[in-house]
Amino acid sequence: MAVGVILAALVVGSVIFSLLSPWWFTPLASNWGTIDDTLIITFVITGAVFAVLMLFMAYAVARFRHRDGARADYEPENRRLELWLTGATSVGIAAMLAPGLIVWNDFIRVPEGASTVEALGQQWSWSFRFPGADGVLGTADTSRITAENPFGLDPDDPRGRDDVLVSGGELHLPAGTPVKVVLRSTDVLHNFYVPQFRAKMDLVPGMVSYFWFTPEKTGTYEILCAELCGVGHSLMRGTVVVEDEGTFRPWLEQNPTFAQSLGRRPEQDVAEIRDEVQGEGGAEP
Amino acid sequence: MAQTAFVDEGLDHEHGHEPQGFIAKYIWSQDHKVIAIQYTLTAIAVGLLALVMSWLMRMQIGFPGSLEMVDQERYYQFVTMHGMIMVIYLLTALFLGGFGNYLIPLMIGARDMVFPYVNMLSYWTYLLSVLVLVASFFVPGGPTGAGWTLYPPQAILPGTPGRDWGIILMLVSLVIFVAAFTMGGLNYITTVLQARTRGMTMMRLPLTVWGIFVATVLGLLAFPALFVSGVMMLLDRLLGTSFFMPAVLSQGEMLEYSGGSPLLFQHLFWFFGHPEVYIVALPGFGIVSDLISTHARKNIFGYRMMVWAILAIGGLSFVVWAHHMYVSGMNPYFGFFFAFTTLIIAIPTAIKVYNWVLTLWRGDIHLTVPMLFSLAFILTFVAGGMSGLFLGNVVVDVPLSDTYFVVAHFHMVMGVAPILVIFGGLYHWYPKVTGRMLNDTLGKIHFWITFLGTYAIFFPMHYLGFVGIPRRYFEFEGIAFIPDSAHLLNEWITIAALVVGAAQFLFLFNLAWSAVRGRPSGANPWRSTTLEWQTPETPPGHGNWGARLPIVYRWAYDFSVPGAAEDYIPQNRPPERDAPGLHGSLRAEGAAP
Amino acid sequence: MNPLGSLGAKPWLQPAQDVPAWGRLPFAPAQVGLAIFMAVVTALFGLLAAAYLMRMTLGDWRPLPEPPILWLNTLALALGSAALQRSSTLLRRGDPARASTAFVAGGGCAGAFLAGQIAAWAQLDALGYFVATNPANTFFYLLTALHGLHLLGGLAAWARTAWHLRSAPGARATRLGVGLCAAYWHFLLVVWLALLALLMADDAGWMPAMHHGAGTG
Amino acid sequence: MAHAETQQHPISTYFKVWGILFVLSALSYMVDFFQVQGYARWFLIILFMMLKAGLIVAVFMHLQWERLALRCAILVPPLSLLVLVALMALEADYVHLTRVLFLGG
Ligand code: HEA
Ligand code: HEA
Ligand code: CUA
Ligand SMILES: [Cu+2]
Repeated sequence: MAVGVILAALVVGSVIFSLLSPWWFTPLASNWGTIDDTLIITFVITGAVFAVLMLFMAYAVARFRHRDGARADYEPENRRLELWLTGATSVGIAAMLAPGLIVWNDFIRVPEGASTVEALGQQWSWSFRFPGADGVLGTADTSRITAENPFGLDPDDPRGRDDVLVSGGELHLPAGTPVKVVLRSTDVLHNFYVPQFRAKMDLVPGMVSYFWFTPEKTGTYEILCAELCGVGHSLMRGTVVVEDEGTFRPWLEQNPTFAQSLGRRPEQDVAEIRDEVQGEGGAEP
Repeated sequence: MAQTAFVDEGLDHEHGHEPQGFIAKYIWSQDHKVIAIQYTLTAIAVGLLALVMSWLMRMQIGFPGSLEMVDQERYYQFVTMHGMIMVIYLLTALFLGGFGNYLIPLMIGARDMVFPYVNMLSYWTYLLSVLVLVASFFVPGGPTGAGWTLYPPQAILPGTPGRDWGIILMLVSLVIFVAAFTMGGLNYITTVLQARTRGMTMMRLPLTVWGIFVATVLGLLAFPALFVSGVMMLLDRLLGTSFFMPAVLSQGEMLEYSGGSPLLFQHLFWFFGHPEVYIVALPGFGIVSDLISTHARKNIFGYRMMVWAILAIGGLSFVVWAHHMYVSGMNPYFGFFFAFTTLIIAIPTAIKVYNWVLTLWRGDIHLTVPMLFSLAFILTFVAGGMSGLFLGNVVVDVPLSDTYFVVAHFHMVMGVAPILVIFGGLYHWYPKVTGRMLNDTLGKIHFWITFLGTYAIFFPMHYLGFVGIPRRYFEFEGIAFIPDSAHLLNEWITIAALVVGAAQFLFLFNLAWSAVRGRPSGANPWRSTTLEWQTPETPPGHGNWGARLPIVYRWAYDFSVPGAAEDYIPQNRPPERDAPGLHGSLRAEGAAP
Repeated sequence: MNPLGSLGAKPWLQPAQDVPAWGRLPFAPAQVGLAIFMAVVTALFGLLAAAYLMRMTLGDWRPLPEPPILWLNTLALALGSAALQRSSTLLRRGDPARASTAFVAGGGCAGAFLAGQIAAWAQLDALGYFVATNPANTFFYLLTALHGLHLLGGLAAWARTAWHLRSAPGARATRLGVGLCAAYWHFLLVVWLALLALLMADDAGWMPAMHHGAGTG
Repeated sequence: MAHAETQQHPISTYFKVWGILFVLSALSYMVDFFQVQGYARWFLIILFMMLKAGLIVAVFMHLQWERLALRCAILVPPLSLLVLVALMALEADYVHLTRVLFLGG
């Protein structure tokens, strides 16, 4: 009896804990409410199955504990019951999976008209790049990084000259516009993670990954690195400030473009810039 | 090849010569029972090391800065070694090398493994891999701190502890472990296939053997992936090749690498890593089935479904690996495929859970210590499996990945549930190994502390994950969204972890004390049906079966058969001639569906 | 009858009087063990092939010229495999003397193969194709080295069996050993042919979706 | 260890199997005919090849009726390896694509 009661108490206690828990999601600040919804669906289904199944077990333990003279049933199998249970489980699984896949489909498809921003990670700090007036990020590569060209932009690529470079780990975003975050790392894996946005993705050196979201609530949020990247992992923080367009624009314009950062005017000749950069040693260290 | 005769029909010939002398008998032994004990003790020893490391980690998380020795570097080294030791060197070795070695020959009615020499070699190779692993604590720079997943480029670049020697020794140790496992695994499979005694068909095998068998198959096919990725990373580290290494600028310096792909490593690693988690789960499934059936005095419900489920889980586990990579930057369309396969796995697993519970239903449940551990296993495993469904459902994994929710998931399902099975199994088979019972009172104290304690550690941890607290963080200083109450919760978790850890020493004491002082158990204290309990001697002697091998007449679950005098019929008990009993009637029933 | 037993059987229904046979596979344990081992090695090389195909596509792949000596080596390995097969047949026919000769010849061929592989390495090295210069090179060295190591392991078993062949040519265990060596040699030959095809693939240009040229940097 | 009883296969089974083999071969040719390129091509060709091989093994070598277990055990590992190969190929293309698009090479 006691064991059955303890098991049941544990299950009931877990349910109560879940209902009363002060530890819950940070308030949502992006469009990914659908992720939260999917999570809640999953939570309700799995929670219910867990509670029912385990209470049943607790009951069985209490009811069929050994008594003198008692004898167990002999029941090798029951096809009907097993098929029925399998079917019910499949339905439960489908009920979780279907919304999950639908939301995933949204998650990986960047909507038309999303703006782009690049987050560049390195041990253990963040910097960012906006595409500038042309709306396109110039190509960039780790092997081109020098002290003058910390983003490794390709000086031959005209699309990169107007790219706006943001160092210092603080990113500003305009509220209400979808943004595709393009992720790049110069050294090891990192992960761009803002709990309030729900979305996250790894930065992988040697390739470019992405995710998208629409910041919906203005405010200041912390960027955490969520992929182990060495001893400084837990200190790799940044800030993202979501503000309205009116405050965002001036902020963006404060930051230098690639050409400006090299001490050039944006319209200056590509070849000149290339000479400048490669004169400093180009790709070779 | 000289062993061929070993399993020939005329098995009843005299079995070799018993080795003489302490060394031949206990050190360089080729007897599966001795090797099993060697494996078990070694695994427990490194397991304790990993346990102590979890204390140190917890101290840092619950009471930051309280232990001066735990700085950032050490913290990551502890996390890495804790995870790696627990998964590979403790659980894999204990389930397969320990339980597998001891139980397979006994349960199938064989005199030993089919390749005893290779079996012995397997243990010593395993020991070597453990020693190399432990050696990494003493090399300059210490063991690697790259996380147990050892993701490159991080694992071999500066900025990660132990990137000079630690990572090399880690990889070498893993490669050696794979060799040891392969030797053992060949043995287990061949033995199950070829050394079963007369009458022991595959469908009469106890589920323990099925679980270990399929886990071994998984291991033999999955460990090569670890081997391959380990060797390739070693080359990247030592020779400067670029399998996994793209061009990287490490701490201001451009390295010679170019063109490689870190994702390639992740795919290879998880192609091993996911089957690996079932390698440590399937033997647990098998063992717990037998424990429940025996201690509830009832046949396991749905034996065939149980076998099929084990096979299905084993097969499926090879096509779900990238669910660990949903947010790794891999091709996003893979998400659909892997979410689907991952959630499908829940179905055969669910069948197993239902069947355990249905076995209890209308049973005659003896709440012995092994039974208590089995019940606790079901509860913690289902809890952990449910959180797995969150993570498997791609888009739900996005906010939860790399948070404490994942830590809570895999501890429930791997750090608690299988460990509880191991304890249950040890309480259950200890009498066979030593001839004495473990002390029951100590056992019950140990059980309640471990069960309630681990639940208290890991259940609330899910909610830290909901808050969004990232895993593998040395400290949470100055993160504004983490409420103070979460730090408080962390303190409680740490305290629970210390208590639970301490309780394990109670168990170790019980193990040692009962070996000398325990109540003599007799041959079959649990009145069990399977063959290992029917040996002529307890503990079983060299060659296990005395002069004649047992002959098997029935499946492993003839408990409480209607009309039978006792509530269990051993597998090797011949039928009473013309007994009208159940078999006849059931057969008639089955014949007319 | 079914070696694994029918998975559909209802074990509790089987009449207790019935003592079915073991349901073992009709092979010696060593044969089964070797078969499983070969499956493991297949998985190993299969995974390497998967890695090879992926790495090949990443842009910086520069195929290396396969030294012609590889064809000679292939021939040596094939001959070795044939010789061991012959030895096994002869032994079964009760001709231990000629079986021994064939057996030794088989081992010799394997030795020649290994020597030839090392020569191939030396040639590539002399041409400046070092291990770390390009992933194509690395894979070449890695695959040949792993294959060679497996053959080396085979040679250890071969040496043991050769000794048995001298001391107890008529024994069942010897016959089994020779047969196992032959099987393992065939297997390694097949693996080698597959590897060769893989290594040649990028050269011959018949492999799909290759992105040569334009490296990063 | 001999076969306790030899299974009798009705002649129609053989015709059906031939039919399926024919269809599978036709599919292989289609791959060629429609010039499916790249990894898809090899994936499909290997898939059809394995299906054919599996079918022949299963039917003509009397596996189908008796050795479900063995067949699964033999087929599942190579199939999962094949899944790995196929996905890795896709992954490589994806990684390469991001390099070409963003990293200029
Ligand atoms: C024994 C080990 C074990 C087992 C059995 C499992 C089982 C499962 N795991 Fe877990 N997992 C790990 C060990 C294990 N895992 C480890 C070690 C990691 C982390 C590694 C690291 O990153 O360090 C991990 C991480 C991990 C991730 C990656 C998370 C991330 O990093 O972001 C995912 C994602 O899909 C996942 C999913 C699952 C699923 C779906 C199952 C399923 O198999 C669970 C199935 C079981 C059940 C579901 C319960 C029984 C079912 C029922 C009673 C019926 C329910 C019916 C309905 C709900 C309708 N696991
Ligand atoms: C089987 C696996 C297993 C087990 C048993 C445990 C046991 C424990 N683990 Fe751990 N853990 C992992 C596998 C395991 N862990 C893995 C894979 C990681 C990830 C590493 C990484 O991120 O790289 C991890 C990471 C991890 C973290 C996350 C660290 C971080 O991300 O920063 C934490 C934090 O609290 C933690 C805590 C604990 C605690 C408190 C215990 C225990 O103390 C719980 C209570 C104790 C027991 C249940 C007893 C266990 C028995 C023994 C240890 C063996 C002795 C045996 C006998 C006496 C027979 N573990
Ligand atoms: Cu960057 Cu962790
Ligand atoms: Cu997994």
